[in-house]
Amino acid sequence: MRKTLVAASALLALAAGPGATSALAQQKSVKIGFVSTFSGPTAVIGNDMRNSFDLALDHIGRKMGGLPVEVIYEDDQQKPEVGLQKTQKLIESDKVDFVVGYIWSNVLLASLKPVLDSKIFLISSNAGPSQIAGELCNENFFSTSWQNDQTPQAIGHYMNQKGVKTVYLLGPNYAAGKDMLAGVASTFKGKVIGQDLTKWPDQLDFSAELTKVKAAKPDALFVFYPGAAGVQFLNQYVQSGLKGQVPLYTAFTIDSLSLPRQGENALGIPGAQHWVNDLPNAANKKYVADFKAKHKAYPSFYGAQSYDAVGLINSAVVAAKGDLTKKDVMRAEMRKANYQSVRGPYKYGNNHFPIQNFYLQDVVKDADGKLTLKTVATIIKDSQDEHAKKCKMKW
Amino acid sequence: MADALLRVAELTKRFGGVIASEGVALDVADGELHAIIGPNGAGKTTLIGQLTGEIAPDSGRIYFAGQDITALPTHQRSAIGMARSFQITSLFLDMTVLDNVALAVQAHAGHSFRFWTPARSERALRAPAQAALARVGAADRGNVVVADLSHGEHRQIEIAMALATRPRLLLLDEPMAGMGPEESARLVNLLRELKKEYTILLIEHDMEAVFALADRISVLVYGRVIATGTPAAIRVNPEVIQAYLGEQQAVTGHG
Amino acid sequence: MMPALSLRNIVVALLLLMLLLVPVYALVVGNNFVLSLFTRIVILAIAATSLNLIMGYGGMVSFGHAAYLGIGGYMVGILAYEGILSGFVQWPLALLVSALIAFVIGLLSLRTRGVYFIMITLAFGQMIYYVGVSLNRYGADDGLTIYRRSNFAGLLNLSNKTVFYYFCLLLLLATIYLTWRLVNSRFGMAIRGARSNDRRMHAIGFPTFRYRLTCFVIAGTICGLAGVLLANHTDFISPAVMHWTRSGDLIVMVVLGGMGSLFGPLIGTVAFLALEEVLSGITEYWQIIFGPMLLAIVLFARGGIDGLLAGIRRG
Amino acid sequence: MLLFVEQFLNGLQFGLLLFLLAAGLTLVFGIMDLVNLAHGSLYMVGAYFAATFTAWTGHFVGGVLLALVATLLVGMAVEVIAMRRLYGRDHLDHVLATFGLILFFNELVRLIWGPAGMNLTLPPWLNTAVEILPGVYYSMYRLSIIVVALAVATGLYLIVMRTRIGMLIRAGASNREMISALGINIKLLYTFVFGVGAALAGLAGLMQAAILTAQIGMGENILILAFVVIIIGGIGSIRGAFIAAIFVGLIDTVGRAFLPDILKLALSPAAAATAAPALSSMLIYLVMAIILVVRPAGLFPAPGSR
Repeated sequence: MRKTLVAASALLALAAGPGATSALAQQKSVKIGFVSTFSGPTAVIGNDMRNSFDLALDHIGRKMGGLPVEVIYEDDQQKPEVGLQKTQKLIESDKVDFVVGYIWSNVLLASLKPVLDSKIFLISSNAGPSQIAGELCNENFFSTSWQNDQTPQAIGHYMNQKGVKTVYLLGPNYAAGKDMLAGVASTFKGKVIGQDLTKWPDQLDFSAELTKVKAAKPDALFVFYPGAAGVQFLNQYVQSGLKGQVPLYTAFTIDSLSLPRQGENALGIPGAQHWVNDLPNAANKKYVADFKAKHKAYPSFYGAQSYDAVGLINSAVVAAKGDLTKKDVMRAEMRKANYQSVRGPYKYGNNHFPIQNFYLQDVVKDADGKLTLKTVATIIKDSQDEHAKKCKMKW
Repeated sequence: MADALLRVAELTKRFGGVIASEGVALDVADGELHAIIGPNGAGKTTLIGQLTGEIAPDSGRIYFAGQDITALPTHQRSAIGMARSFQITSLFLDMTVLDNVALAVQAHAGHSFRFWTPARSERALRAPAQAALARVGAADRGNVVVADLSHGEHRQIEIAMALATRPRLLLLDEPMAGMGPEESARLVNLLRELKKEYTILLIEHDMEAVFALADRISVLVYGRVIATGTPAAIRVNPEVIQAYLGEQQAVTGHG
Repeated sequence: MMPALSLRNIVVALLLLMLLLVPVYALVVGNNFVLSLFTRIVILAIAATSLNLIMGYGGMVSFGHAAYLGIGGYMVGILAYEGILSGFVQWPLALLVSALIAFVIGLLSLRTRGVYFIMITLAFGQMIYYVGVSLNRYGADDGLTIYRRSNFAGLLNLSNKTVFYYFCLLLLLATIYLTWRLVNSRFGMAIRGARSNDRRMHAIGFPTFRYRLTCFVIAGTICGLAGVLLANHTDFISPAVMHWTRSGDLIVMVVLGGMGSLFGPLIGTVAFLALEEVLSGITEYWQIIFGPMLLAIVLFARGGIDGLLAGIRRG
Repeated sequence: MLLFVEQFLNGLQFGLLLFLLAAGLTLVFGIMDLVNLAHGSLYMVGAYFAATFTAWTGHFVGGVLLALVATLLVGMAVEVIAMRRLYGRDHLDHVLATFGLILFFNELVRLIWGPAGMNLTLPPWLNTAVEILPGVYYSMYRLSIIVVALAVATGLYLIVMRTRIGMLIRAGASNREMISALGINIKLLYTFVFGVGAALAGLAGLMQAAILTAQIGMGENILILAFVVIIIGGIGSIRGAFIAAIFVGLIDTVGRAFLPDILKLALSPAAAATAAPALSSMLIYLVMAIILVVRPAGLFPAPGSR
């Protein structure tokens, strides 16, 4: 009887987690919760984000405004409700001061309400769904990445520059996929002669769609297939014999994480990005060099955005001189984007999404013969997303 | 002859090329104990399947108390008074004996869309079930889980369940299968008692029992009824003797 | 229900006591997450209990039961999105729709048996999942954030975490009580008979289809209620809760706790989520332990935890 | 027309791949009465083995053969260690136990090969397109999948219909007691059948790996489809699995290829664009539900199966 009681209270204590004991220890450190995907195939992305976040903390000596930094990483398993649950844990149990991370739009959207309800700063270092850029914009939400439409719009511009007249659009059937295709269509001046949305994430065989592309004979093919799907798509694009017939344009399909597995297939395929590993600013050079030295690989844009999140938070904590209750001071500082971003200087729009340049990237071989991404041109300068107009926030 | 309670006319059933029933005709008079015998593979199981509605015949008709029941589903045949015991014991193994029999009572005590009152405390279900158990001599076994019973007891419960549905006709499918001589003898006595109250269609291998109990016997061979008559008539029927030569030396043979 | 002082009854009593005291504990240590976690456990336990009704007592292994979580949740989410916040409208409508869909699925699925039944319920579950994915107006696979919880005209404030928790707990206990009444009633006996030996049920005169269908609808409706609660708890609903792996989780919870046992699903839900929590704390590769554990439970503890506690083997 | 030919081949190729997976599943199901959700894990293991062995030996065919043998051995080991204890148990027990195995295999693969997945690189002679009709080019590799799978299907048919082992297999599917009456070592037969099923799944997995790459969890979604196939075909029936697999493969491909255009005839373009992907995702499940409603035991119920 006694034993079971002990067991029951042990279960309770266990559920309570470490936060139960450290509830009052708050002011002695800056507590950051980091939510990303650390299990399943997309753990590759989460790990890259974590590695970059860690590296950035090392670069500032793991202290912000004199306070030590404590980070709690949580795995969202790429599931919205798990992400939500982990976010709630970070807020209610660990009592963090910042919540950072989020690869997936749907996980971010699910987790948004509890963070903002508790007036904690939420820094998205990847996901940028249109709702949060528009009507759901919030004074405590900041993005260090981009809004979903921006990158494909840049590609639309680029195709105009290349004189493309007809395009076929291909992407997965989920919100970001639809945003991407709509983004391209909004700036592309030629004709969209075909479009397919494929089942996500189940469908990995694109034979039927590629056959349709072949039959439609467009000037160009645009695709958005993030993560492993990008590897699989390129494989099939090449096997179908389309490479050489219909030029491919991409967004978030070729990055430093997928490139080693895409290999030669990716050579010469352009994409748009707000950050490329060879951007020639000092912060970026230090970041890429140290990352390569430590992890023997190039960082990805996911990593770069996470690296920047540390810079952004640090600027806020320093401005508030370590007094984390001064939310207004911290918010005002973050709005200035007053830190050394690895993408170079940028500004924040009224919706707290960056107004930034977009570059054309190409796949080339580096000095060691390793495949890497290279900036070819600036497609568009100081791009701001359309949804900012729908955001009522003014400052 | 009294009115036929069960009448089967020209019943035919084929499985692929195999004929299981061919123009079977059968009359079971009210109050009689009618036995069906036949060598293995004669189509007895198929016939009982059609009588209970588990197998749909290709052609032919089945009448019960004057009503055409050929297309009636199994549970409705039970509702109008046809009860059946299974050759291979088919009970609710994870329930107690009394629960088993009470379910059979419940099936005939109106619909079962009653969601609240505990069924195990309903006298209207338990008392008749207990009575049926007593009838087959298993009154003291009510609280035993069926899976823990012996084979012979299973056969008893089979019959108790059939009785609990308050039938007019009992279809007993080889009730003595797998029983020892002592158990068989007890069952023969029980059937002799039941015979006074119920019309019974008995399908049985045990010839001694059949000839001791039956008012009339039908002989099924290769899906056809080759003869129907009193035990005395069947015993001397040359066709029957012919059909059984391969299997048993003589129909009258003991054992 | 004899309150004998067996190990199993003591554990159940302690579990209930613990559930009653969770908000007190959360208050004392100032940690609301415990409350969130246990609210989730209680809600999932309602869903598991409803699955146990058809699976444990009725022998209908539904591999698409999570669909009703989504249906209940989406009814709340969609109505809230369209500006209808009254719980007096949302809840009955959600239950009604869950019941209707369960009726249609049951009507078609219950014609099949065994693995065919498992697979056809899976197919229907997946169809509903893809309906959720294609609801563009309601966020498609991004899901739908619910900005305001169901409003009960001041009678019940669901936004108060403690109130909401006790409300869910009350509904769980009501569900378990309902299950207890149900499975011991005439209806329950008919359902259990159909699970044990459907052929015999027909032979003794039961038209079992209608009872099994009714049971299927009751379970779907209760799971729809769990969906309503879940949506109000997370302020969010997405197709992900309807994915087939979620239905698999529910099955695991029921079997882990003990099929055909009243408190089994509750025990199973607590154990499932606690195991997940403990094991994932030990190693990132926690499923390499959890997987074989499931296998071991199947091989050596067929009655689940409840069966182990009761010290008897179930069929 | 040319479009149609090519889409037909796409569907055929996908269907045949499903058949390889479904064949093992339906054999194990029909003979041992075992629901094996972990069949998809063997598919995944085959893919990873092939990627590893081809990279290791530097030889595509050699690597593939090694991978097949390795998957066969893994399958037999799984049978001896775990599956053997599940025979005669409830189907629910099977679902649960093999669900546990899926989790185990996924984590094991992640532990061994990492989370990123692996490529299976094709040799140049497979990585091209061939002219199958005047003016119609088709992927050489997809064409070889069709050829290999057809050859395996024929071989399976011959084994099941013409040989002593096949007779045992057919006997097992319809009458479990008969095998033991024949004095055959059932344990050995079961281990063998399970191993062959595993190798077939591995073959499907490694062929798919060259197109889709080897990924953790790659077996789960396609496993559901393979189950759909054996359910539609009737459990235990190789012939049913074959026909149903081609059927499902074609429906899936044709749905993706032509549904948007078909829907445009009835709906506005915007409505068609949203409805088509949703409907084509549901299509297979819809078809399965309809078939089961009409024929509750599938199209070709195997004799003796319930």
